[in-house]
Amino acid sequence: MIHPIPFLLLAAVAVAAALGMLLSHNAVHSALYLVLNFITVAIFYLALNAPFIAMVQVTVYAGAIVVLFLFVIMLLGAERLRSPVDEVRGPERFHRYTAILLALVLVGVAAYLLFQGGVDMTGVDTTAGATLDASPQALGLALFQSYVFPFQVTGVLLLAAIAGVVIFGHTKKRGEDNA
Amino acid sequence: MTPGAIAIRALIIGFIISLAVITGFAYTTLLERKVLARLQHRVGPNRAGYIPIPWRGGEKRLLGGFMQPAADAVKLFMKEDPTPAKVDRVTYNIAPMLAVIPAILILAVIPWAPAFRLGPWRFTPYFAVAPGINVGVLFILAVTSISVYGVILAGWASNSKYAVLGGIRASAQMISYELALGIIVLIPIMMANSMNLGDIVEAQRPVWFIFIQPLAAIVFFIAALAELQRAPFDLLEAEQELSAGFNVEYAGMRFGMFFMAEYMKMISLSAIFSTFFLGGYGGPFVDRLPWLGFIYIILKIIFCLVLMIWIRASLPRLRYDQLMGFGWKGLLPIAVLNFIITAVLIVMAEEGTLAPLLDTVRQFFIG
Amino acid sequence: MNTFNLAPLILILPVIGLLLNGLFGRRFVEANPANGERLTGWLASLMTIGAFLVSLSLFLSLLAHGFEPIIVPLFNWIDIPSADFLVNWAMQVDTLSVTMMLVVTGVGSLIHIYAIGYMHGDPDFSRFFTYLNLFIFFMLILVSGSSYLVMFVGWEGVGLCSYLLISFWWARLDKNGVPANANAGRKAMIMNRIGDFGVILAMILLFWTFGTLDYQAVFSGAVEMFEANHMVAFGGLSVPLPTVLTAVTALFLLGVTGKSAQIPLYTWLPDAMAGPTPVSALIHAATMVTAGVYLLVRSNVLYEIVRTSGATILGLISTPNLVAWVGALTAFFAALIAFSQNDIKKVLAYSTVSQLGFMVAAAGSGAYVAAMFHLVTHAFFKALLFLGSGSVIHGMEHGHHHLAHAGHGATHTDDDGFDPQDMRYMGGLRRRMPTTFIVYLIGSLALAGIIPLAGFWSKDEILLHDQTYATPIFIVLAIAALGTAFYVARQLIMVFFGKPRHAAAEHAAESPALMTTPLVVLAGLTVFGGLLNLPYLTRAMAEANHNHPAGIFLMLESWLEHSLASFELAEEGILALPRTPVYLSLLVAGISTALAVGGLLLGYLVYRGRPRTSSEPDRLARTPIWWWSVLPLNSLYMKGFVPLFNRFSVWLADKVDWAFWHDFVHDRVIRDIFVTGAEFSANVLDAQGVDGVVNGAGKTTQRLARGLRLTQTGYARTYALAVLLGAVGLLVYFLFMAG
Amino acid sequence: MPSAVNINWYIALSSILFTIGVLGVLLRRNAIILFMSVELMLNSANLLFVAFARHLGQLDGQVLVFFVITVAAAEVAVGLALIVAIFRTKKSINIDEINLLKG
Repeated sequence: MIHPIPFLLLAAVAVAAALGMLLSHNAVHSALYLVLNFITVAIFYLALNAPFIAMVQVTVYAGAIVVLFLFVIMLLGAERLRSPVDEVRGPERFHRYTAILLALVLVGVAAYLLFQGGVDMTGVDTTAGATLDASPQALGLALFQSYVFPFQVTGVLLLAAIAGVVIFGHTKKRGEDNA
Repeated sequence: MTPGAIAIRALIIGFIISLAVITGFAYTTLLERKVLARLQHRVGPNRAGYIPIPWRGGEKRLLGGFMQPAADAVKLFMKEDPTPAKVDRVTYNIAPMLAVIPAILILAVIPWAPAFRLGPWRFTPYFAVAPGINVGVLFILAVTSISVYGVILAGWASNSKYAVLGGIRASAQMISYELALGIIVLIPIMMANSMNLGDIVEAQRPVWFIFIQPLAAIVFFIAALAELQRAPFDLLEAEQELSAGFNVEYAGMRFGMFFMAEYMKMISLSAIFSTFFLGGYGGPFVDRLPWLGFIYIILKIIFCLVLMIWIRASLPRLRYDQLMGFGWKGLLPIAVLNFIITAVLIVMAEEGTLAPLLDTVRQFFIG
Repeated sequence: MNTFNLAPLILILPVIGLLLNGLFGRRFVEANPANGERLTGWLASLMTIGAFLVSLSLFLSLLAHGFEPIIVPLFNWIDIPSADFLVNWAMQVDTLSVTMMLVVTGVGSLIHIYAIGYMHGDPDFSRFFTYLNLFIFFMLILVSGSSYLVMFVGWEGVGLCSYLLISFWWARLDKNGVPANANAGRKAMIMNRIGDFGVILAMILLFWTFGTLDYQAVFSGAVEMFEANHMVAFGGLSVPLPTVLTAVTALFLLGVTGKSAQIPLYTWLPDAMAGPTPVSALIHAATMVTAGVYLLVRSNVLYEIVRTSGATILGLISTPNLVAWVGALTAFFAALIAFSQNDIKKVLAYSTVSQLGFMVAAAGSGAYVAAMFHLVTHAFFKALLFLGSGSVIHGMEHGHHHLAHAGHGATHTDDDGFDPQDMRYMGGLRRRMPTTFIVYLIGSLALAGIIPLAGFWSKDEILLHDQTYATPIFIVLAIAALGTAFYVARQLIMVFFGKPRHAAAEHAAESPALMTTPLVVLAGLTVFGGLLNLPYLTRAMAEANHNHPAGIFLMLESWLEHSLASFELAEEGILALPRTPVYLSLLVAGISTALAVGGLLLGYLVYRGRPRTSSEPDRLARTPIWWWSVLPLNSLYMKGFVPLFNRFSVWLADKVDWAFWHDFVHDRVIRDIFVTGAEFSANVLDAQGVDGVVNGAGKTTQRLARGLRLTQTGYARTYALAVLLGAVGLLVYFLFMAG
Repeated sequence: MPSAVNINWYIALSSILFTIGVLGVLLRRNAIILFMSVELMLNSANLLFVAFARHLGQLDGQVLVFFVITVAAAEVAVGLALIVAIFRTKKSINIDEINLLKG
């Protein structure tokens, strides 16, 4: 799949970027860390023999979704809403500690499973993936043959999203007109 | 080839192309100034660097101004480069780089010439992402989609109202026109039945796609102009409204890098346009003399560049709402319709239903 | 590759439209009337257009795959293993169903677009389009189902939509304070139930006999049993198959008379004109009422088996012939009733009944392709006529509003008893509404059967077939065709020619482009529709081609014969399908053209310039004096036959049709029983029984909710935390405890 | 150190990224950053999908990622529109101030 050293380097970048997003005081910086994370993951996809997904990841996530985030942040001027280390009040403290505790449990479970031996790899031909035809053609055929119904449903979903966004934008404008 | 060899080859080719494009960028600025000047009945830069013709007493000069880019570069490097107060320092500094990098990256997948042999070495004069599986077109889309970051971050980080407005305008414009661009790109892909740019060029061997799909080519060219933010879509540089838009707070070489990004993107998009619609490196005798491909594609790029400059000299700037309206209500529907019709016709032709249908129609009217 | 997998989309698209419009349409329209109307209207239209495009792709796929029928299974609908009863919900994509799909969605799309203009400003705009999409959905289920049971779902569904749309303006009262629209809807519903009863019985018989309701299984089983002279056992009774099928086909005929408005169940259709005009065009002219014809054509194998076996009802008449006679008599009587109508839409309604009679007669006499051909062309020109009449009404209403607002005299207020649909108030509209006039003229001439418009070719094919099949039926149909031309001429003259007889007609205005564009498209289809099944020009040509389709000749036949199993079975000699060569017979074409032209001419002579005023009695009731001097024969006709005939047709219309059948049988007998039952269930069962339980449940829920409310903090984070807690808990449970 | 990483390494990386996303949702108060964290969680799931596609030699994992990306795009569009709408009325996108659901 990939040599451990580049893997660990990339993984370190990915985790650092994720943490940067989590801890950044400035929402724009959070967004930039998120882009870094996405691009690292895209490189993982390339290494995992998924070039199409890698390119889609960059185009959609980095090129569209995060730009949208930045757009909204700049529109609202919301980059410095409140830092994460503000004063902590009663119920919030409970929330925070519970959350961190549960997160630790989650990582702990994963670590436990991996030390138990991880995924059972007997009988799985791990070389098949390297020669798997993941070209856009193959992916397209899979999409339009086995997954044609989900594909249509996704189209409907996107249509619904467009309608929803238009309605949100629209009602506001009319409200302003009335005012 | 081993991965190491691929990496080394990529590095060498990348280095050569980057150098070539940086030089090309410099002379594109000169080309623009010269052509614009001619179109406006001026002479243009003719002082810096010339070859005097001695027997005319040094009055007549050859190649006047060919050192002008160097002079510009020196000027930009020598200028003071102040950083305004209260900018977001890190972002402010990386924004110009984020603008330049995608412009160069696009060129990574352009096929410059057919594969050829030179002595013992075999050259494939372009670098494919993920060797073996070609997603060259997707790579172009991915890179153009992240090229908006330089602009949007420069605008935001400058901590200036003009810059933010320019940045937001620029990003809205780029995102809008990228959609039409992305859809139009599908047409050459469908016609060539491949996402490999080499295959797309080869598919244009009998006839260039611009002749089969003139509408698509026009839409692509317009969307590319908007993506480049060149006239008549250069709103973010509308001096009257925004002074200079997102880069108003930049000076010196950091400003120069935005400048560079724009011209490099001109070259890259011209290269893409040539590849998709003008037959790429194709031309007479390319089969026998592969290196001719370089010349052909460069000629085509220069043709596109001159066209862009000409348009800049001829057309007035659009208003912002006209610009967005044109993108969403004009180009995008045309692109989608063109795409759907092309797809239907291709499928019908492959199914063999097109010919009988045309036959039936013909029988119906002619008998 | 083919697009058969897209077939479910044809049902999904209208559902999307109907859900969106049904759930949000009202809000859109209320929020912003102009844009909301455009949004809901175009949403519904686009879904129908989408369904049309899918039908088109199915059409192309069939073309590319040698017309072979395909069954697209969707899911198992009813599965009772113990009774060995399995109904698949599957779609039958064959040439017949695709023809219907194209007509339904194609004409439907045009009418949707038209309705955006027509329904403009109606407070229930979105409800209307929700119903329209619901109708398209059910109609497509009807035509696409691969078994009788699935078809029956659509059959009932379109009945429901018909009811909803006829009584669309249910709150409107007529002059006597009677909710006429609601009553009309109820009548349609109840009449159709009688026919549906027949269909249900027929299906039970079919299932008893064959153990399945799938078309293909039923038809192949029927042919096998017929060849083997199989006896069907009903308890101890053993009955030959043709007898069973006689019962089945007769019961189907009952359903057809209900759905396709044939004698004796036709009376609901004229009343159905209470609905909005696009509904009349879509449901009560072009699509739903042809469902009966579709059922006949779909069941062609069953009818042909009965015909071949010679089985009859009580030794009197075999069911196919009964069908033919019912159709022919309906065509005849409805044409006569149309003479005495003054409401522009009622004329068209009786005309529809009459034309449906033609189709049913054609199907009964074995000319299935001709029936379908007439179905298609009729869909074109009758939709055109209805939409055109809608445009006329719209124009008249516009003129009337114009008057009321301009204050032209105090008499022209909204409550002066003016009826925009009454032809006596019209006249001279050809100048005020030129586009409408031209397309209406095209539609009318097609209806009258003037060469080379679509109606001529399809009607001629039916007449040609019946001329050789059964001369009496041919004669009845020919007279009906004469009557058709006559009332067409009467209507044209009363509406478009002469002088305006009411101030509203003087100020009528042309309808908006949104309404006239579909009209023009339909007019184009009406002009060129005949090319669909162009007959051979001479008998020699037909025989040279062995009466088989070739080239541009008989395209519809070459298309449909892949769905009509009896064609193949007839060639194998198993069934005796009466087939006549299809060519342009000079005799029949001459007769029909002569009848059409004669009818038009007669109408012109009788109604030229009449009536002069809106209160002048109908011309047929009077005897002009100058006829004596010009043509004694005509005066004989006017003196002798016309009054008699007029009285007969008025009697038919007033007494038999209206007083006895409409008022007494339906309004008294059937409705009263229904109303009593409904009142019992509403006042006793619902108010006392069901409500008690429901209210109790509601109170309990309220009490519980008051307690549980306290757990809601309102912080998104609390909820997210709860989700995470649950997720981690489940993970730990499954990993460590459940293993 | 093994010569190549196997699927378990990806599971570890993916769960770490996922946990960071979860923490982002639970700890941050800026609604936009909340959304970013959700994207991060989706992304970690995607990574695992692709890794398993490679591991099992089947394309289905990549197809699913394609769907996830599409749905994520729709979700972000609607979510951000919601945030903008809320900001216009409440002048804040602090999710702690959005508690109209309180019982």
